[in-house]
Amino acid sequence: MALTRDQVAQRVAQELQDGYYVNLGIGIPTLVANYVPEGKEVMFQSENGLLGMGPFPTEDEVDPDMINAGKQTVTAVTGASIFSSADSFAMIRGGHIDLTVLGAFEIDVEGNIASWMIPKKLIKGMGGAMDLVAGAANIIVTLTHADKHGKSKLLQKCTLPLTGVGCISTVVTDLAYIEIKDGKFHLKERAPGVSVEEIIEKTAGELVIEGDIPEMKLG
Amino acid sequence: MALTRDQVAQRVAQELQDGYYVNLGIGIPTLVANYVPEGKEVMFQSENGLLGMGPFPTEDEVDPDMINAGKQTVTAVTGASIFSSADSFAMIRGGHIDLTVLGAFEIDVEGNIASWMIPKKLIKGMGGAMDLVAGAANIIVTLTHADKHGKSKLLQKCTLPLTGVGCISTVVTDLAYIEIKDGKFHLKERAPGVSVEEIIEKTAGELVIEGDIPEMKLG
Amino acid sequence: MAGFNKIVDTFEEAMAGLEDNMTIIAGGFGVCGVQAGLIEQIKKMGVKGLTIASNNCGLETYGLGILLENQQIKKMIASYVGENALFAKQMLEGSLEVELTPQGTLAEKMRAGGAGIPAFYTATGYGTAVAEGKETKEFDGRMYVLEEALKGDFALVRAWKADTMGNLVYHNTQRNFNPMAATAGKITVVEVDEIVEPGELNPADIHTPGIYVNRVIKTQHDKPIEFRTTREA
Amino acid sequence: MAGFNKIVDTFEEAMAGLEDNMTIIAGGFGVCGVQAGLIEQIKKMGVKGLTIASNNCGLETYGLGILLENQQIKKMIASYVGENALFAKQMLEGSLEVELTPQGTLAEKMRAGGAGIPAFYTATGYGTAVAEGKETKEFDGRMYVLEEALKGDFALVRAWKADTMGNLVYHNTQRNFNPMAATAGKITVVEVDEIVEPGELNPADIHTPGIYVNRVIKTQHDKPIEFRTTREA
Repeated sequence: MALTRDQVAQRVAQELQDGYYVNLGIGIPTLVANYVPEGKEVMFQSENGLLGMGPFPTEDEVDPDMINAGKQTVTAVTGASIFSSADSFAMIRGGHIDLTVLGAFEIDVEGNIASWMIPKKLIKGMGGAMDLVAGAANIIVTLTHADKHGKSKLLQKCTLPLTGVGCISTVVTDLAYIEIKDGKFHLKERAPGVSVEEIIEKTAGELVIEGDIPEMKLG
Repeated sequence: MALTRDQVAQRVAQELQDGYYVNLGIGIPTLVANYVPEGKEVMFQSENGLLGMGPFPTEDEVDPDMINAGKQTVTAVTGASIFSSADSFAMIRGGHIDLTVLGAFEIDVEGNIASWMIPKKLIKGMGGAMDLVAGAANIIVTLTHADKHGKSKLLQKCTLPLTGVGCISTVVTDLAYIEIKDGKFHLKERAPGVSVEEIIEKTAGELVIEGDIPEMKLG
Repeated sequence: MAGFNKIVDTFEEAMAGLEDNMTIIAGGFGVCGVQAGLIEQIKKMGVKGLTIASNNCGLETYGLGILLENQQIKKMIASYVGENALFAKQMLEGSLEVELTPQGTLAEKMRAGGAGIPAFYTATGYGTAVAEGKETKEFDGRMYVLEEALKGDFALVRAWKADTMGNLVYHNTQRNFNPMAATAGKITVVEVDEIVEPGELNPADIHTPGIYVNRVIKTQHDKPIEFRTTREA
Repeated sequence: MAGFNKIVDTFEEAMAGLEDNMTIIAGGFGVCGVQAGLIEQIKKMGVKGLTIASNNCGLETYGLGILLENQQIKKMIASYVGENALFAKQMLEGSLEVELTPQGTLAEKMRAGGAGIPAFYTATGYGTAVAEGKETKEFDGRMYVLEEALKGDFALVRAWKADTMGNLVYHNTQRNFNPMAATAGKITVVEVDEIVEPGELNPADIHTPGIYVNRVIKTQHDKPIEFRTTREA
């Protein structure tokens, strides 16, 4: 069975380590905050200028001046700090974020990522995505392995305009946990009940399979 | 009569305008703070990271963490702000200081300044001088017109290692107020009792004298 | 105005001197930290041909978006402009030029403009459409793109408190692009919730020193919320 | 150490991992904002061949100057080194390499190192000895010099208060180069007057966010004064 969005988030959350500073993109990445492993403390960074993002506010706590990068009202946790967007992206560009999780349209075997623009559709802009993929040493990309017509999003070469080049090394899809190195995808884990054959079939880029591929362990 | 150090400072202080943010170098420039014209407010910037430098502290007020760029204990005036040296030099480099006053060893007709290094003497470093001359739109250099052997410091071409190129347009010496433009010195005022001839004699670089040269008006 | 008093009493005074074809650097992220009053004044003045650098372009009824109606904006430099149908229309028609710039690069370009740094290298955007036509250079085995500074004839800033000398503090994430915008304008105009006396703000906690600020005006606007998300109490 | 607790109890722990030939970025201006205890620990450890970037090199008996006695410093990157006779001696003998860097350029090089900016252009030093061998480029009719970022294996920071998560505030002009140094070290170690609980520092007034800080230790040192200048009460 393909993973649900929440299960993808759950698998990504297993990569969180105690004391990590983490930036989560919108969509599935946001859900990762709900699955921080017991006994581990992490702090979330919001690139508009907040380190230590907390949960949504209660009605009484709502403050129009306290929002996250998705422009939602949020709170700050104890020990949070607030700063300018220049300082925030200095933090990101300088590689100080331990883990960045974000979505994508396409990924390829060179670690290239396309996530911001679909030609002929309306162009809205890249926001902070190009900065995040260029700055982070440790990035996990989440996306569905293939689109609803079965067309793979894990390609030999991205077809859409790129967000960054050679910057992605870990991908978690609804079917698999995959690492990228030496210009190839490497299958490391498969979703429970999903066969290696299905993953091969839905992966357009070169995929290396070494030995037995274990099933993911989820909560 | 050649001006005293205090009289040089007094003449420079006449250039202060209401609402000016000013950076004063060490030596004669520091004395300018004592001659702010009546009814004019100015704020002094200290490049280590203080805007709104006040007078020296009383014994009770002395704080090792409140010093100026000369490493002297100082105070902060009401409305002061304190920031990092990067922010301080962003302010300087970005041209936000209205007036910078600093000393020099030599000045030449191209507006070049040499102020930080005398070969064969011990090299101590340029501190913030190169940043200040590169950043300020409006700089006044103070120096004695000639050394004690009568050798001019206002040259056709600086002989000492430069602090900055083409950045000086106003010079106040113990003998004269001089502007630099079109590759020449232009005599604008002379110290009370000092003859144009003496200034000509002590100026090695090309000096333009147009019409009558008035005496400086001092307090 | 005498000495360091930066307070002005009317929005007319606040934006005096703004002319056709000028460049404006504006703080704000979404509808947070936006200079609603100053922008309404710009609409009232009717100046045209503006180039505006700001992370977003507001909504159709709030912030920079209201300048679209009479086509006052010639060119927009932004990282994300997805909130506004009129914007999309003018962009597609070709009457509005758009220079999409990554958010962090945009913030740094504004800082550079204020800090006398004409250009800097960044890895952001290397190998993408953003790097087209720009110089690149290798440092330590990695490729970087040369990005140039942004400066404006005017800078628009939204802050929480200003003292009369123009020292500013921002409220929470209202800060966003405002401190960099403040440094990058020939004339920097600030719209604030509250004006206090000099000495009321702690010198070490001032976010923008008054040296960057030319005019301060008290706002008359409430703060909107784009996505009001809450949890049970 | 669990979660975000950055506090260490001994100077040995604070400087653990420092090895011969490493690079250190240190805050401080004169004797203000200097990491006296961390530097004494480096002297005790006896590591050699250090490259140190700091605005000054301390006095013979205080700050980085105490590392000269046993020739622990191989290279110094500074803007002003006039306070120290032993420094002059080692420089003239050729046992100490010195790279003089303008003060503002040095501050910006440290900031750039922390901010992922490998290099930037500045007008500072153009046409002087500082620009020799460096790339230059014209922007808008003026010439600029390309300056590269500085990064360290360790960064030494002096602050006033830290919370246990490493959020810092500086006291008055103690701040100087410390915030930039904090961002530029692989391991950033902070010596503070006072340790407080998370939440005691106002989030909007934190000068250095804890993300930059690896270790915090309470100081045992008084603060010296280089030039004690006073006026009559």
